[in-house]
Amino acid sequence: MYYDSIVTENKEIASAIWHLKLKTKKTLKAKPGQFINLRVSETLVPFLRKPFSIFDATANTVEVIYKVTGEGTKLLSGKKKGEALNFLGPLGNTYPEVPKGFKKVILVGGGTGIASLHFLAKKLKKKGIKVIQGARNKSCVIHKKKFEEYQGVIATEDGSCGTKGFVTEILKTQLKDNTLIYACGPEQMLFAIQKLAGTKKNVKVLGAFEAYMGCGLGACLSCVIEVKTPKGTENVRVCKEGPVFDVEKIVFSGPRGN
Amino acid sequence: MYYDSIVTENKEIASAIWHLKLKTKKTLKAKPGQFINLRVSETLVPFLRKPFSIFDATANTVEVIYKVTGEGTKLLSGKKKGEALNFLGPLGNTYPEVPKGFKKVILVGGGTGIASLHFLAKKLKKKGIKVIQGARNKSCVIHKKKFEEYQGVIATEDGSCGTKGFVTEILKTQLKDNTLIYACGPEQMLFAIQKLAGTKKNVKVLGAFEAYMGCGLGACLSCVIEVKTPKGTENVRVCKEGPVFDVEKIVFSGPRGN
Amino acid sequence: MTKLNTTVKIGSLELKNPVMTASGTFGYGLEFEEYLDLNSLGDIVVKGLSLKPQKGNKPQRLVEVTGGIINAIGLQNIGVEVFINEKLPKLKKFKTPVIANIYGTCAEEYIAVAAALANTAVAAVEVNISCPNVKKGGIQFASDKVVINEIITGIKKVFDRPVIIKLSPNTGNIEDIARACEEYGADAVSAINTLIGMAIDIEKREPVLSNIYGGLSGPAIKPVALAMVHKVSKAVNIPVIGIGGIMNEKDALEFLIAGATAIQVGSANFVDPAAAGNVVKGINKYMKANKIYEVKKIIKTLKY
Amino acid sequence: MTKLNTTVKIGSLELKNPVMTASGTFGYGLEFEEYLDLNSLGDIVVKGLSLKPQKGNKPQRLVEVTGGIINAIGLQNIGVEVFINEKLPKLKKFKTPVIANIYGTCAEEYIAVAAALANTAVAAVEVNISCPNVKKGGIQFASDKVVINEIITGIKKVFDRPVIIKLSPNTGNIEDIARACEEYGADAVSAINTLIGMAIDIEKREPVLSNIYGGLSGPAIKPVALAMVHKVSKAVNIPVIGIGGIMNEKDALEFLIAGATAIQVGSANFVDPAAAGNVVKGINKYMKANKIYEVKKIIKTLKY
Ligand SMILES: Cc1cc2nc3c(=O)[nH]c(=O)nc-3n(C[C@H](O)[C@H](O)[C@H](O)COP(=O)(O)OP(=O)(O)OC[C@H]3O[C@@H](n4cnc5c(N)ncnc54)[C@H](O)[C@@H]3O)c2cc1C
Ligand SMILES: Cc1cc2nc3c(=O)[nH]c(=O)nc-3n(C[C@H](O)[C@H](O)[C@H](O)COP(=O)(O)OP(=O)(O)OC[C@H]3O[C@@H](n4cnc5c(N)ncnc54)[C@H](O)[C@@H]3O)c2cc1C
Ligand SMILES: Cc1cc2nc3c(=O)[nH]c(=O)nc-3n(C[C@H](O)[C@H](O)[C@H](O)COP(=O)(O)O)c2cc1C
Ligand SMILES: Cc1cc2nc3c(=O)[nH]c(=O)nc-3n(C[C@H](O)[C@H](O)[C@H](O)COP(=O)(O)O)c2cc1C
Ligand code: FES
Ligand code: FES
Repeated sequence: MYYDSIVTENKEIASAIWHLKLKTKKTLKAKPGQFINLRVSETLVPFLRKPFSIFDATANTVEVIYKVTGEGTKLLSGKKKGEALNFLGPLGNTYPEVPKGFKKVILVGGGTGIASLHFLAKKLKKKGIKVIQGARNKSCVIHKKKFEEYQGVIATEDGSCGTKGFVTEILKTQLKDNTLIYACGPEQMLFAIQKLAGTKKNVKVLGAFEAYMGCGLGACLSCVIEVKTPKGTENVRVCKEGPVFDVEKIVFSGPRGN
Repeated sequence: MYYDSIVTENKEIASAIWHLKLKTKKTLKAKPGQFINLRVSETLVPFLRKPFSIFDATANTVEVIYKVTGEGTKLLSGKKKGEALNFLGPLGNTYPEVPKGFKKVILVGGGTGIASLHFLAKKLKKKGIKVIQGARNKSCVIHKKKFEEYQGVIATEDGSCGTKGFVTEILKTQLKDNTLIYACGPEQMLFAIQKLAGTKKNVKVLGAFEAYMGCGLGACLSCVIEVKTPKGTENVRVCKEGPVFDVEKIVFSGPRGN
Repeated sequence: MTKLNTTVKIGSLELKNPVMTASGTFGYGLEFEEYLDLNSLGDIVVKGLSLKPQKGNKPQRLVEVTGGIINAIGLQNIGVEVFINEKLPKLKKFKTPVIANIYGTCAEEYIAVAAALANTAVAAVEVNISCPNVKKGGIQFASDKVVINEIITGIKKVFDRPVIIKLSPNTGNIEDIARACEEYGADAVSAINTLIGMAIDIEKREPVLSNIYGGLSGPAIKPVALAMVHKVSKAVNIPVIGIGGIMNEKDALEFLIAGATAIQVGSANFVDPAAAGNVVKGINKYMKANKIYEVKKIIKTLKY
Repeated sequence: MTKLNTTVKIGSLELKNPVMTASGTFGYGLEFEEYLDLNSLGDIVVKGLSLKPQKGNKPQRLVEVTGGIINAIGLQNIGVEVFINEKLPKLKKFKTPVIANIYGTCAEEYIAVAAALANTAVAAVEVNISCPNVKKGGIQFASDKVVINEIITGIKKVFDRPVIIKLSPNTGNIEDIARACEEYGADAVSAINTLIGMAIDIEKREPVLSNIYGGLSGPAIKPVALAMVHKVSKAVNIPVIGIGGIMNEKDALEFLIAGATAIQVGSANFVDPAAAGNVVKGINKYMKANKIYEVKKIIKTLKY
């Protein structure tokens, strides 16, 4: 769906990481894992819309957390309260509900990947979950307070906040048989988690992937990811069949893919 | 020269016509007829800088009057107080001083062409001048009040303000032998004035021309205008040798040139 | 009020208006259903089809550049059979004709794809002899008149509706190739496909696209496309379909004035999924405002 | 701190760094004196010179498009004699070598311009066989190997410093032409000149440029230029000078990595008259940050 929204807040909440809140007139129905495809400019530069995971949403609001990495996000960070922004969404699939047979649920987010897990945690709240957030260092930690509600713990690469090391350091100590992991972050992280999952019985990793998107609508076939099939592999669209996949079924694309 | 300036005011003063005020840290020295070449965007769209005549200037301020005609001026109209804008300038030559032998001085401006004549009128003030402003209709008249200081009269095409018709209607009634006319506006207007000038003795028209500019610095040769020379004609640069020329010496480019 | 006549003809195919969608930028049409009225379009051109399903290139397949994108999808597609069985039936509920963009690695394959489409609802084929993103076929054929002749002649034997040849801009002689297409029996030509382009990741010192090169599209190529469409439309008498960086009705009108009988909206669909529909509306509005009641009075009217 | 070595060689000409200005976008250099230190540049390439002064095309000569401009200046210039007598003496006060971009309507004229420059301070000639904005010469030579041979051989006889051939992108075989230039004795090739483009005024139904077509430049053409520079640098062993849409040091580095020995800053000079100087500074900064002390360790290092 096509939404004309208004910026209600746009502020830097961590180092180069911003929290954007939008309100819409037309109502929307968003689910955790889904994303919006945001037009950040009135001109033709940047050309493409920019996809961002939904951090939170109600019938008339959407929030995203974004990192300033390039021209588009830089322009976005200049948007002021009251400015109009158009987005398409909610797009993509959602994190599947916790299937039967899992005793523990852990959410693992790396970098801005924590955004979609916030929305998920909020929805799963009652079910007793744990959230692990990975960040480069203290200044990159996102909404530490908010995540404490969900038993949030933090791993930083330099140890400046929480445990030192990657999220897998914490996960290692927490992982038990029959655990469902919801994860979002760099591909490398998702596969590291999948590897760890293999060390226990009945651990499933449902991961939200990123891919370079042209349209976000399933039309351009830019955003594909290689999925194992009975006959071999096939390329499926992150924007349509994803972004959430069973990580076990995904072929790691290695350093060349990104 | 290269100036980083700050918007101190940017407001619509007539129908689609805006008044922009900039302040600079570095001092500048501007003369009537000169222009600035303004970067209206942080991105590469629009690509070129946009030239605007100087409406007024002091050592640390520049003002321009612009009409919203396309993407660049539209973006410019969105600039708010406090935003940074970079410009090159002052560029081009100035209106020559009133030569000996002229008894009367009339300034004729069409549309936003009135801008550079405001600056000129301010400088010539003491010398007793008359300003004729041409506009499509009442809603397009620029700073009526301000021009009253300089014996400003107005011609509108539909007669909704001042005399009905083109500026030449008023000029006709005012024109005497030995008059110097400073003019700025559409090419057609400049040549209509020149034609009128021919009906009297010793009337000189010094007109500021516009031309599509690539660089504003004399480097690209986009902005040329055909000037009569003893040997025939040659193409000279409006941004460097102009924008002010003796209209008599210019070859009317007709409907194809603009 | 006088009614607008916006119909145009591409060979025997009459379109209710000159606005199509460009292959590869509009999926199979259905992805855009919620954003615009598919019935309002003159035509839908679907993603390039080959005989067998294709996996396409490895990611990264697309990258944004100033005023456009470079793509190297590599013609991933479901294959002509699956298209006929699964997509075409869904497209039939719309009144808008569907053009199949087809592609092969040799003349025989092109002809086989066209043959497979012969008894379907497909209204025409657009033959992609110009895709820069595949190893075989595609661009290498773009300037080979012998193969072009084989392809056109072969398709005309097995497929009785209009055959459109999509021209490559990566050549010094696009008019020449267009003239050859006309001579060999093409019903129309479309121009342009993407320009060969490249982007480099300076940190990794690697091409951004795994395929090294890709095809540049979007407003960045509009001036080039417009010049080529103007030249081609002077060179041939068959209809020319203008493509390249069309974002809105103003761009579309430039192409029509330059000589295009119809136009395709491509990368613009990514910026605004309603773009093609807006171009239709915009042209109608322009016609009314200017009291032009036949779109044919716009086509090829450039004064110079 | 280790000193940076940014020198590169174009034939026998050593440049202190690989950053040049593109012909036609930097006037005669002097126009930019107040915006940047002309001594900081690797080289200045001046506006195309012909044997006699040229008036150029009628206005409108230039128009802005998405991500760039289209120009049809038509090679207005003061002629080689006036250049030598009036401009060159002023340029001599700078340490930066000056390259003359030259142009003619036939091989003889090209050779005559080069001959006129033989005993001047000009460090090299860049031969424009690819300007799309003039009726004779220019682009029609761009793919004519016989004429190219004549021009190169002729100039080499009368002019003893490096001869650079500027290649046209409006061809399907730029590598082929580059190889021919190398074979005929060119010391380097530069790529690319502008792409043929067009814009139409839909209200007047006229081309915006009086010349109908013009040359597209600016970031819009960068992906095309980069792909061509990459291809050409694989095809020849002489240095390749990369041109096309370079706005900053990042763009410049892409070209160097792709295989360019030097680069030219063109339309960017209009956006920011200090652009070329900023590219020099930016490359130095990048080298220091990445501990690369020789610019040659960047050139042609693309991994793929
Ligand atoms: C489904 C999905 C959800 C996402 N959610 C978030 C989020 O919640 N918060 C957040 O900060 N970012 C998120 N991203 C990434 C975000 O879209 C990019 O960071 C953004 O588009 C960069 O735009 P830019 O113009 O600033 O950068 P560019 O200048 O375009 O690029 C800067 C860097 O970002 C990379 N990049 C560009 N586009 C994408 C893309 N589509 N996917 C991945 N990397 C890209 C480029 O390769 C480049 O290295 C998400 C991406 C996807 C596909
Ligand atoms: C020396 C000089 C002084 C000028 N002073 C003023 C001024 O004081 N106030 C004012 O409103 N305008 C002035 N102009 C015109 C102004 O530069 C253009 O209106 C502006 O650049 C249009 O930018 P845009 O992106 O909005 O329009 P675009 O979308 O680029 O074009 C809209 C229309 O404006 C015309 N245009 C574009 N560039 C120029 C140009 N360089 N010269 C003339 N027409 C152009 C186009 O042909 C087109 O028809 C001046 C131009 C020159 C050369
Ligand atoms: C992502 C993408 C995929 C494309 N796939 C095809 C294709 O399968 N077949 C084809 O003939 N053209 C294909 N094209 C080219 C377009 O149809 C069109 O010719 C080109 O993009 C120029 O138009 P534009 O600038 O409006 O996008 C593709 C273009 C893009 C951007
Ligand atoms: C206004 C203008 C004038 C030009 N004049 C010449 C010229 O005289 N000779 C020439 O070889 N190239 C000329 N060019 C081409 C540039 O040198 C350069 O090859 C081209 O603009 C691409 O680089 P850019 O995208 O960085 O501008 C001109 C370009 C522009 C924009
Ligand atoms: S982004 Fe276009 S198909 Fe997924
Ligand atoms: S605008 Fe470039 S020479 Fe005048």
